[in-house]
Amino acid sequence: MPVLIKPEPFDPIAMQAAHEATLPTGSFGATASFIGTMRNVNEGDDVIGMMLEHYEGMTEKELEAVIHDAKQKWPIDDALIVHRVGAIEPGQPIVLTVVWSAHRAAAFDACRFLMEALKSRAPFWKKETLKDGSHRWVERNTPGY
Amino acid sequence: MPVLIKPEPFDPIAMQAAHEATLPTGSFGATASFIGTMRNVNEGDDVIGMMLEHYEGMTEKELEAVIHDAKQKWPIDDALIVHRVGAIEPGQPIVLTVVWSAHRAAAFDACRFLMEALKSRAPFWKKETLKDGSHRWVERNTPGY
Amino acid sequence: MVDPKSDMHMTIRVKFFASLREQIINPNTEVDGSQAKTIGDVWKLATDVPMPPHVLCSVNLEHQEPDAPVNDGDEVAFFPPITGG
Amino acid sequence: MVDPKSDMHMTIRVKFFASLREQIINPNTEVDGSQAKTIGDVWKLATDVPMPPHVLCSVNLEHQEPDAPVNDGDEVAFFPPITGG
Repeated sequence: MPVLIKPEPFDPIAMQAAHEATLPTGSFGATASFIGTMRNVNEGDDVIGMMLEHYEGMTEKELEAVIHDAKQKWPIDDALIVHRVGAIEPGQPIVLTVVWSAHRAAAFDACRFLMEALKSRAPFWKKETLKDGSHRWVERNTPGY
Repeated sequence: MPVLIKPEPFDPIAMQAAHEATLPTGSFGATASFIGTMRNVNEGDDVIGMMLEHYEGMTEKELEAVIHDAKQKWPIDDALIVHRVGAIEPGQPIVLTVVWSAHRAAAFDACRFLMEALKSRAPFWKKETLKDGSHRWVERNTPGY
Repeated sequence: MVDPKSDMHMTIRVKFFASLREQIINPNTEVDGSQAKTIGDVWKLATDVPMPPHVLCSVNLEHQEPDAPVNDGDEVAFFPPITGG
Repeated sequence: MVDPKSDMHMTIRVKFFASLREQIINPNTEVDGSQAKTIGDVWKLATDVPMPPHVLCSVNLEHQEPDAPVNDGDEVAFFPPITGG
């Protein structure tokens, strides 16, 4: 159940496929995945770039704890979290969460749980660069439910 | 917002990537996807194959209606449904639903809605082949919530 | 079976799917539209058995209840609970 | 700042992240562990300003409340609400 922090752009779909290839064929029936991608607009303003900061060590630990908690709550076969850090451009993926399970209810619930728990617990911070060259810290996340 | 019925095996991840490539960069922030895969066990029995029947014409119409309804309920940028029919082997994908949206709540909700609505409305029927060579129709779906 | 010389516009096409297709032996795949007011009437004209519980129905590719009206030229289908996805 | 000749085991390392790192000018990145019983004490030893509302804290990579105890050798971090994902 890997957790990966990526300082360079990553292809979430390729990573999902590569991890899935390590699982036994026919063992899981449901795969729920979520990809967060950087938009070129936030709160009505044009955004041209973003710096994503994290707390090395604690971030990985929290992401692993999030997966651990999901495993306690749902019968899941495997899970994957990938999160980008560093300088990000609009259109680039920021985060990937994937859950493989026998049935869809657990896959959907656990995948969404990973995202919400990650957003409330894992220390990441976004600083946006606007079109006029100014910078601002993102102060809160949008609601997840 | 395409709906595709596939009589041959398909690669859900490649189809998600290919459709995403047609969307404007930076326009969406959230992609939720679900893949249903044929398992090699169902209700405690070893399953070695499945025949998936559909009602040509009505199935496509219902899938399009499901996407239409999702668009009425959530602000979504695009959606994709792919569903396999015909002779299927364990490990092969059966269904893919993907929703692209600005924010994650709409993407998660709409993606799950597509699956639940599809399972209650779109005419598909599964007939399993068990390890001993016998056949049985699947009589009901597992609960989705 | 319908007389092949009858006006085709006076028939209702009938389809059965999945386990129902296997269970209903030699149904009529066309019935006389002038004798059927509802989907339930179509079932009676097409088969020799009572409609089982939980059978789903459609008219012209739309889900309908068994008491829904039918018209000449319609396509009526009967099928078991659906199990896709 | 801590006397560099002091025993390293008697210090608590202090980190600030994101907007807090930009706002807190020249904080102490090590404080004397013998003078700090809680995270709140560490803040007071490390900065000249009151702790803003909504600041989050951790000790040794675990989320903690400001009244949580600290010990020599701990790593204490302060950061604004997190905005990943």
